[in-house]
Amino acid sequence: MKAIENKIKEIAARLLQSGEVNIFLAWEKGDYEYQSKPYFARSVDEVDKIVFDQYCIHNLSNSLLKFRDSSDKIGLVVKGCDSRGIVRLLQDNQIERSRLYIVGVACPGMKDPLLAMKNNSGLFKPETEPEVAAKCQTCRYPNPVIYDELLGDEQTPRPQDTRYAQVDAIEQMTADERYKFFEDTLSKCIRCYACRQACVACNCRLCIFDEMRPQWVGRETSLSDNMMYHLVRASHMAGRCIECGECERVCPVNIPLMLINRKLIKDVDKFFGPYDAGIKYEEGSKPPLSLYQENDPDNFI
Amino acid sequence: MKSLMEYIGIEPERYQTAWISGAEGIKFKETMENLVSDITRLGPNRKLRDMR
Amino acid sequence: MKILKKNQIEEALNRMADQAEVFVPLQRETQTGFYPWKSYDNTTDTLVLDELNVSLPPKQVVFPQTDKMYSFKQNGVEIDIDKIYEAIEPQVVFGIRACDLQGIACLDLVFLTKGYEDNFYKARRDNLTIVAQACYKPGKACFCSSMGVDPVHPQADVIISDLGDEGYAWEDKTEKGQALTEKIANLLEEKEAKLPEPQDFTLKVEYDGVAEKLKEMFEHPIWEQLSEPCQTCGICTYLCPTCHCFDIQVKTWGDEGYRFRCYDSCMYEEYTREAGGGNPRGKVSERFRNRFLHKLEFFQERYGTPLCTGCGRCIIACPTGISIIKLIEKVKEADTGA
Amino acid sequence: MPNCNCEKPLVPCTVEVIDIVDETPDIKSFYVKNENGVPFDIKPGQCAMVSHIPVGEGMFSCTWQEENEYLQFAIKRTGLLTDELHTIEVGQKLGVRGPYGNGFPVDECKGQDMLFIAGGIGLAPLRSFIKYCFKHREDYGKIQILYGSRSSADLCFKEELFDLWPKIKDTEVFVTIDNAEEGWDGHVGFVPSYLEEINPNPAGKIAVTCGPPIMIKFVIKALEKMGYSDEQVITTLEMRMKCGIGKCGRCNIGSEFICLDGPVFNLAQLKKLPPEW
Repeated sequence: MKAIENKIKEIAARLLQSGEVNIFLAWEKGDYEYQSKPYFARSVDEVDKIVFDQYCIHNLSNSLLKFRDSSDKIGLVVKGCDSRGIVRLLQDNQIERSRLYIVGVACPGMKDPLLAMKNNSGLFKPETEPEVAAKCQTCRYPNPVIYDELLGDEQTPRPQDTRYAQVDAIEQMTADERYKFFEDTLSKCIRCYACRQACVACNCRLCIFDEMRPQWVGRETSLSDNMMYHLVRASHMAGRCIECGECERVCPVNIPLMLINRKLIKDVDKFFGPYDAGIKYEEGSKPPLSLYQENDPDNFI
Repeated sequence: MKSLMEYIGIEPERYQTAWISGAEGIKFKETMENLVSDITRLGPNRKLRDMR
Repeated sequence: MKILKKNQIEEALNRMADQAEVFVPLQRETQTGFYPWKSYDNTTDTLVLDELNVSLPPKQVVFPQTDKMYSFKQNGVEIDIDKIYEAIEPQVVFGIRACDLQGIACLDLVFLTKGYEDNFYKARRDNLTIVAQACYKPGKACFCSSMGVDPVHPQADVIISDLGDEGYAWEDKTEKGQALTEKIANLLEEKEAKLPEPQDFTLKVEYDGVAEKLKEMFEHPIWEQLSEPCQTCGICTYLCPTCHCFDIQVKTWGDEGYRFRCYDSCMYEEYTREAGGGNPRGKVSERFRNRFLHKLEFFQERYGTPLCTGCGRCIIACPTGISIIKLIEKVKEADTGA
Repeated sequence: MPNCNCEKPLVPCTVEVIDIVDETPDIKSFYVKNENGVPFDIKPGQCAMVSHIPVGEGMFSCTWQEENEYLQFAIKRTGLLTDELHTIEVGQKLGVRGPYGNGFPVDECKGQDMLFIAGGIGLAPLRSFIKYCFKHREDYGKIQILYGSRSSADLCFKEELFDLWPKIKDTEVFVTIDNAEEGWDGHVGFVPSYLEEINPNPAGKIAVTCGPPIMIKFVIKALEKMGYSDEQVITTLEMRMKCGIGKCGRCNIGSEFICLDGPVFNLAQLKKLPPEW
């Protein structure tokens, strides 16, 4: 990883020096050895702080949204999942490809700094830290799908047998059991909207939940408003979620959000598929739910 | 949508869509009658309600 | 010194819960927070008095996230406010730490001073008894001592101190505390005991002079820089024991409804957006700046204390690793041209 | 005087709408009262939270209080609440709570000449002060009123502007609209530039201004250029508010809350605050 880090620094310095980009998005070390954090380098002398280690889990494609109204040229480092985020943004017309210089890194799987922070915080009973973060355990695209330069050795996708295991388990329950499960899970939500903010597919300029005329979803932390929030958000993700798992990772109350997203991924794949969101960018291509075809199945609606 | 509602434990019959043209009066009638009978069979919805 | 044996804790809580809602620190499945003792379920919950603190702050005991204020009924053009919800049931918060208690002290300043007393807050506050646990072992993200909080001498009705196998030392400090002592009197043993030695903090920062310096830094480039990774989610504000910004909203069905207030977050774009479309804090850096200035400068100016108690929750939970300690250090280093 | 808000400051008392007057195509005046006449005593420049209870609440500057009779609010249609308010009819019950804020320094201004500069709906708060001056005409010197809006249709309180106020002793009224239009023979141009044309002498004068933020900024610049001191310039600010009592957080500028410590500030006070207004 150190070799990749050095290579990233080299590229960043080269791009910033030549003026090919004016911002380079990568990571720097946080306050603890188990914490890395997004870092925006703007000049060659800032490049030194860049790191690339096993805690660089954040999806930097989300940070591109901060620049959608600027004319900055941006270099950034993406792992496999993050690169799908870029395809998402390109497909959604949020940023122009020509403004990006994409450094792809074939990703061996990351560790979650938030879990490490929590384990060391004294605010939770420590959990055993898995070899790779939860979100990486069923990774299918460790290798970037879009890049200008590729670093690292090609990685093999992880086994998929457990990808839908939890979704399947829930589908096996009775309607009342399922409702009880989601009632328990979603009543924990504190409506901090971290899941939305961490999501690259949540790129609407005016989010439906911030819309006040009319107010579509109430702001109470009551079960009905919470459920409404999560169901509406999930529906907006259908066919668009790139499975980077950031929403679930950042949730401060540990709501298994990917359980809902994966269900929709599974359905979209079944009804419209085979389909994987954000694996290939073709100009003008749209996710399946943004298109109408006569043979579209009715039961998804 | 239907599938998602089912997933979180709402009976799928509570949400139905049908494509009915303005000229298809009979189909509209049948659809509505079926819907009403489905809902009557299910009884009042206790899920997703406000806690007042 | 009065001692409460550890195996008597549950009995003590049961007795307190007899006439009051008692909030205790629990790990409930994967989450930790203050939950009503009545809702304790040993299949999912563990009492975590022996842990450092819990993730969700206890501010909801006096200031719930969603707080119904009053209900109304309409009849044509007539409207009738028919019920005002004031919580007058006694409550006990058990095992709160000094940082979070300071959080409640900050909320007291906001809700009970400067011209208006908030009746909804006051009702809960007047009926609250606080049992605080002295903190002898600071955690990795703790820095309350830097923010002027004494972790072993919280200003509570009762202070308990963990003496290990001996049990908890129980010291009542106020009348409300004595009332609680009476309730569990026969569970307490009188015994000689020595309180533990407080351990040193690993995280420290010099806050002195920061508020003054920030006055000169409103337009400093530091805000743009430090806010870059910020995703403007509300985690830091919702987990903060002092953040108290709220929104007032209404829920209506048919001819009736109620108005409630709920937590709001200064990190949201919607927070200061005006009906006409303008927004004085539309940019991320402006909102980020306002949050930290409010904590470290504005509140200090207005109420004489910072709006940060050093609990460390925001440092732990920030998805992008933003740290208020780092920020204070950066402010101190910053060149203001003065 | 009844004051409904001392005990439960966030709970409104109900009032009845006794009259609604169209001021412009998107501004209406609402006259409200309860069985005591007014629910509370409100000073010029102070605000009240007006709520259409099932819809929402909004902070509005009181346009005029006729003692023991009614409160008047001139409200522009801009958002969810104001849209609803514009559909109600006389007889509707609304909620009000207040009074909030400091209000204009009506006593400190006594003996001075007054210059009022308003744009658009910004005349609504100033009108309470203007009318107060007229009511206590002997206490104030010369009164000049400069008012502008986008078009002639958007001018509020036309009867007062054109018929009533100019007839009052020692009073001048200047009106301008942003763009020329047919049938308008008055002044055309933005308020700040008209102000510079009029060039009112600062001696013994207090200038009070309210309008869109951008107008306020340019008016202040113009006044400074003309030699007005920071103490001679007063403005009333606006920000989104929810509680009105300095608790909910959003209307702060620095450590001051507009709802509680404002909305009225003089320029000397404003300059001590972060430049966020």
